[in-house]
Amino acid sequence: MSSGVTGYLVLLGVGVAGAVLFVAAMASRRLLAPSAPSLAKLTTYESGVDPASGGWAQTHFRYITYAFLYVVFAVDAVYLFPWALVLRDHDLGVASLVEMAIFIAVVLVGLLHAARRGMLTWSDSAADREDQTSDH
Amino acid sequence: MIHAAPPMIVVGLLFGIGLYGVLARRNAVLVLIGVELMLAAAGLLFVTVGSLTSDAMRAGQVMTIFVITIAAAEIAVALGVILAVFRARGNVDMSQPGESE
Amino acid sequence: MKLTYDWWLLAPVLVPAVGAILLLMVDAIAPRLGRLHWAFAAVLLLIGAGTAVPGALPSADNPRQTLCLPQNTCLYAVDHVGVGLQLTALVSGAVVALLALPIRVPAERAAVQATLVLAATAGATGVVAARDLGSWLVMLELATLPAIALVALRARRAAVDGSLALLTTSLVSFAITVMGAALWFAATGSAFFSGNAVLQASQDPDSRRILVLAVVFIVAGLAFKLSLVPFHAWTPEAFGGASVPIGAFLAVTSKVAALAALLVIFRGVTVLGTSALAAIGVLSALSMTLGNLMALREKSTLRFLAWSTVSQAGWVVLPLATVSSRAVRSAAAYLIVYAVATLVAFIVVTALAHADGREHARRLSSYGGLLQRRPLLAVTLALALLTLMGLPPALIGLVAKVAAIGPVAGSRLWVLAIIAAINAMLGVAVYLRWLRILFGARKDPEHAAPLHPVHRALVIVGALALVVTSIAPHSLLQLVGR
Amino acid sequence: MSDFLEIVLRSVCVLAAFLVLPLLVGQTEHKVMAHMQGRLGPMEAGGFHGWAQLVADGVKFAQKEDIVPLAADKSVFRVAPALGIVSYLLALAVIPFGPHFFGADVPGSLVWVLAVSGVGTVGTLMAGWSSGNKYSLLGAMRTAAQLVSYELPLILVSASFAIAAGSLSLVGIAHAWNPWWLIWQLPGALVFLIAATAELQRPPFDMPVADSELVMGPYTEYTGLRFALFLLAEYAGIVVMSFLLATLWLGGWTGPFDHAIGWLWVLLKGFVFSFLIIWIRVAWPRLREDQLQRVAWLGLVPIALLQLAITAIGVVVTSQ
Amino acid sequence: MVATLFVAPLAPVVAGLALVVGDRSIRSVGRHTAYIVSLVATLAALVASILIAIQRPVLDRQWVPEIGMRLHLAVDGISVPLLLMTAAVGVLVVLHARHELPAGGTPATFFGCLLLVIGGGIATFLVQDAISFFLAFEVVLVPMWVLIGRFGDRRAARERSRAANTFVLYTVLGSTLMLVGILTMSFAAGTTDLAGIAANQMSPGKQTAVALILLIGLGIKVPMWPLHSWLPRAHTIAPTAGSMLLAAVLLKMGTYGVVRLVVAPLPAGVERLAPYIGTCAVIGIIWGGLVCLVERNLKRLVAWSSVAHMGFVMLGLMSGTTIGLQAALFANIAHGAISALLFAVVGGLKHRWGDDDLDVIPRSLRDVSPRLSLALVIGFAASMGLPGLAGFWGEVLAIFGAWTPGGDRPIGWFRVLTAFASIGAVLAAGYALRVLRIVWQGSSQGDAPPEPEPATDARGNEWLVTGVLSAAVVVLGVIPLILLNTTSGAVDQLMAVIGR
Repeated sequence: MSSGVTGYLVLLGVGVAGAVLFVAAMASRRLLAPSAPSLAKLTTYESGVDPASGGWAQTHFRYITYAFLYVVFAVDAVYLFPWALVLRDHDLGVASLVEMAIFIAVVLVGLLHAARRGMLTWSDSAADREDQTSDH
Repeated sequence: MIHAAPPMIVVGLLFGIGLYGVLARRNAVLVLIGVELMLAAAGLLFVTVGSLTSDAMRAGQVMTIFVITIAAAEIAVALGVILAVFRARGNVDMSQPGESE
Repeated sequence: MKLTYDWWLLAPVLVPAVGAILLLMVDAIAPRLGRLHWAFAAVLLLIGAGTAVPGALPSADNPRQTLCLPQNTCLYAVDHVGVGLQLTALVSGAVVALLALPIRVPAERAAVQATLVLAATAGATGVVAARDLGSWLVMLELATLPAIALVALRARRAAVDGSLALLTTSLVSFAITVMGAALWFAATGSAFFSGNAVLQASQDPDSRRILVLAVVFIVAGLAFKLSLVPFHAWTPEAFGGASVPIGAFLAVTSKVAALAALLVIFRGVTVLGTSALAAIGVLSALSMTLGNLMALREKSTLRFLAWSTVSQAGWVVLPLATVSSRAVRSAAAYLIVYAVATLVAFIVVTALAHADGREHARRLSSYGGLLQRRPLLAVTLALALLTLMGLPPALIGLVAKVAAIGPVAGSRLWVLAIIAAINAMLGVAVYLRWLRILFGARKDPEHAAPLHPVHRALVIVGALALVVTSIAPHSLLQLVGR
Repeated sequence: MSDFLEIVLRSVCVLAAFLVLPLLVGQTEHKVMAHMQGRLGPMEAGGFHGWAQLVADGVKFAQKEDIVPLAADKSVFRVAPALGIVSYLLALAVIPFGPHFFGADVPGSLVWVLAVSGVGTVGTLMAGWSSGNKYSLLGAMRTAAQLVSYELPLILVSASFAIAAGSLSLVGIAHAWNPWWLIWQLPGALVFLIAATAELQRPPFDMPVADSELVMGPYTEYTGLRFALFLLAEYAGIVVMSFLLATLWLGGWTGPFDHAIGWLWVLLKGFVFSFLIIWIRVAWPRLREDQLQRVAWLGLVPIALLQLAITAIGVVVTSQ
Repeated sequence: MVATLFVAPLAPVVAGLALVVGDRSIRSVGRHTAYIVSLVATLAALVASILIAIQRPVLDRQWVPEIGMRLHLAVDGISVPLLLMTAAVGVLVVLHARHELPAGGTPATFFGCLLLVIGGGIATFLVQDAISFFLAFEVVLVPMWVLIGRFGDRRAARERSRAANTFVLYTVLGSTLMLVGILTMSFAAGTTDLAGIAANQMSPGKQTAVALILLIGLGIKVPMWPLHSWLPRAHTIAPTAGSMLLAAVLLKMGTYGVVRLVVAPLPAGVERLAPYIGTCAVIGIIWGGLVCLVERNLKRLVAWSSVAHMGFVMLGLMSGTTIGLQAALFANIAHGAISALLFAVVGGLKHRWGDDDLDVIPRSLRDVSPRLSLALVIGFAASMGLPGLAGFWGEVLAIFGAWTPGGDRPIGWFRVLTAFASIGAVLAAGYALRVLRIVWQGSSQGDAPPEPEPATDARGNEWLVTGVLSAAVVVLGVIPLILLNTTSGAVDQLMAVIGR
């Protein structure tokens, strides 16, 4: 278990095992489960009424701003993990702390601004508000 | 240590696929995905070279993180623009020329 | 691993960057300030320019470096050319902010736009001084992404189209650039643009091949941003769609960033010899020619300016087809002159658009008889166009052309030189079109308001700038050192 | 050869653990909920307090007909369940039950766990999208929103633990643990617990599968064994998250006689958290979607960042 | 007396700018004021030029170091005559413009543009720095463009703008090519000073390349066949004053440029290209002559004749002999005077009869307006190269010089060329006589009686202008030595440099 690669190989093996599990389960189902498809069964379930207009109906997607925020923040989290390792270093510790503080602060300003501008309130009005630009 | 060849091959594949996506697809989102693939290729190349060369500053790895970050920023802007385009046009097809005021 | 810090040297980058954050905070605290933010932005940018001035003095040592590592490789270095570019970027950013000041926009948008302008300008000033791959890439992108958002933020249909074009091209270009950077790193094994690493790499044939590939990638990627043919497609779309001040921003500040990025690479690869740079010559020739030809048949002002930008970009990179420190200076000099002239042209267009309505300012034909209607605007615009033509009385433009052709003629690239000469003629033809209209038959808009004071002031300043620089070209050109 | 054998053995052991532990949790949930609500819960199956209830359920599921709706995106629909289980299986593989007692040792196993456990949610997303059903689509959308909102605090506090330990591997973190963490990292632990619950779409954060309005959300169209696999994945998720928290906050195997019974401690601590997650489900009503986002962005994220600051400062102060 | 160096070019330029700009922005300037201002400016320039010619002051200092541009003003035997002629013609042009002011814009703009052109011309002949030479070269473009485009023939609006644009585009192309050449040479020589460039000798191959580029560039300006096509168009459309300037100043810039930038610094290149350029020159001579034989439009006829004359000049320059060079310089000046005169007269006629077609000129011009007809006779006689008039010496000496070309130029070919050139001279006689006959005895078909005109004959300024120019033509013809002596010294120097 010394070489660094074996760990990953084990993970590979585990993955395979998972796949095997899934396949085995499906096989067992194929053996045990009956199969008598009928149109009634195969139609989309909408609480009993007949399905209206295909399944991928245009639903207004309110979460886009959250998606943005996530992209911004989660990627900034990328820096936290390397930071974890250098923080104890004597000549980098304090400096890196300050830098990270600045970094997080900047991101927070962004969050603050977004919150202040109502991006986090549960409405899409912020997204497509009527704009009265004088046009040029 | 891991041998250099396999990652390089992956780099080539990723970049090629990404480039293909950029050139072949007209849907902005798919182009974006293609771009991300190219960026991933670049990042992988960085980290591979970084792990091969003994650099005191770990430049390769750091660069990879930078690339990831910038890519994320790009996605944020790109999604915003694409959303706006979709609102304005109802599709995100780039092949149709925009009427320019 | 300790870094040295020279805050004064970093100020041109830090002031706008910190300013952007401040603006956001101010807006979050006092959300109703609206257009006042533009004023803040302009002031901040001018302050930044002020901090850059000391480096422009001939006495300042060259280059000035900071963020130096123990084994004195520095991450941040500005020479005279760099200072010149930084000043151009900052001042142009400030002008854009002032241009946008009188334009009515929703309160929350003004703040965001101002922030974006600040951020992009910070990126432009930063990429000038970046001396390692990391900061180079980050700064380059910092200069680019906000521009896309700025175009998109107008939220008109055309703006959105333009921003989509701009977005996709710049994303692709960035991906290519990053790949180039990665190859560069693979070839040189160092993240610095230091000449000696490149030198070592260029010894070994394999890594040399990789290096050339890297340079090609990077040049291609930057060609997108410089809107050189055949990577120019986004330019007319974006210009036509964006609001006029943002158009100015794209035409000037972004170009400064792109050229600065190119110059940073260029310094490194001079050891590779002209083989890698032949590409630049080709791009330059193509851009000049196509840009002029398209501009000859363009009816919309903004798109006209876009095509002119394309052809001028060709002129800017023309000297870089040759390997010499002179080439760098010439390119920078031409860029600065182009920046001033284009900025003035945009000022006039913006002022007109604000007074007579965008629709009116957008048609070239509607500039008819501007000389009678608004002599000030007409004369200023004429000066700007003459500068872009490179004809007296706009001496500065002429000098710029001389500077641009100089290295090419010096290293006897006859073909390129002659193409440039032909394009000088085409360019004159292009701008004469507009000039003739100015003096031509009068054409009034349906409703005409007086110029906004800020715009009037800017126009006057711009005219003065052109006149002064034409009388004493030295005053402007010494920015790039000698 | 011996390497290969070792790899196979470890994989099998992990698989076994993966099949056993979730069932235990599930059974516990049945009984605990029942008793909390003044019921008995399953009593028949297997005789003693219905211990074999879930096994019976499994068998039953296996016998049910498997329906793939006509409207569905068939291939995606079929594969979706696999993602959940595989991801949590991979996550479980690196959780240490002792200094040398774990499935696979990889450097930076914490990052690994965070990475793969996120994939499980994608499985749900695929399920909802591919079903071609409005409920499922809505559920998938909510899943996505929930993922993006709660992944963040989870990562942040995990980072905080990593910083506190100065290591990215779970083993290293467990080694670096000391009792002060109980207070020092308390906010982080709470954030982690809540975020994890939300990640798993457990009540009160089960807006995506809100059965009263969305029937079963992404799983509406699923029947039989595929549905069972989703359930399995959910409980496996509980297990992974609980044991992860146990390792991060309670120092995993550390405890009296840990050289002998370290694994027992891990199990114990893990099940404590599992119990908590179950308890939360019983105790709180479901949150509305907007409340969900509010909690995440205006509650958890700031707390997590605060925790980060505390941790970092603490580390710097102590290490100087 | 360095001040004169500034006064000569700046007086017209500043005054011109003041007129153009001030007219719009401050208050509209009346016709009379504009006239007085320009007259004063041009007179000042003339006086300054004369002083310069006498005292030969020198000024040399840094200007724009970025592109190595120096402010080096001085004159020598080659530039003095041109300088004087430009200044003098400037005065005459202003006088003439007073008499005949074309419509199309405010008088201030017209005079302003005239002054700018004159100033640019004077500057061109003053500067001793290659790049500032190019710069002065460009100064005249925009004002000339305005002169042709706005004040040109009122009858043909479209033709006007076409002529103006053709002029500008051709010239810009030419001057940019010239710039390329200049930069190449100055890069090789490390200095932009004309003398320095001339001192530095490049390898013959490079010399040929640079010389080719320069000759093409300058050939457009001269104009040299086949790059001449802009000239007739521009001349036909341009107002009289504009035509005079065009012929007397702008074309001279071209030939002067050839002397300074090609003949002096690139002897080897010139030697290699001489046969071809000479051929082009001779073709130009013949071509111009033939066209003149059939051309009925007087202005265009004069324009074509100047194409022919410039052919002689180029031939002389290419001969590479002292005589030829002298001849070229002489012919240069002579052509300046002659064509200025002709344009003045023809412009006058056109002004009177609204058209300059030979047919509309009524029977026997001499009866209608003896003075004009006299001037016309002198002009055409000179341009046909009648001995005793200015045209003669230039052509004869040019042919003479080309008969025994210097260096190792192919003698045989040059003799052929000279033969054809003399045929061209004969052609010139032909068309000149044709015109004169018509003027003398009226047009062949136009038998309409002369309608009474209030002021048909030249009076006042017009008479003054034509008189002075005719006198100049005669004087140059009778005692050519005054000119030849001034140039000889400089030419000998030049030949000495080339000879080595």
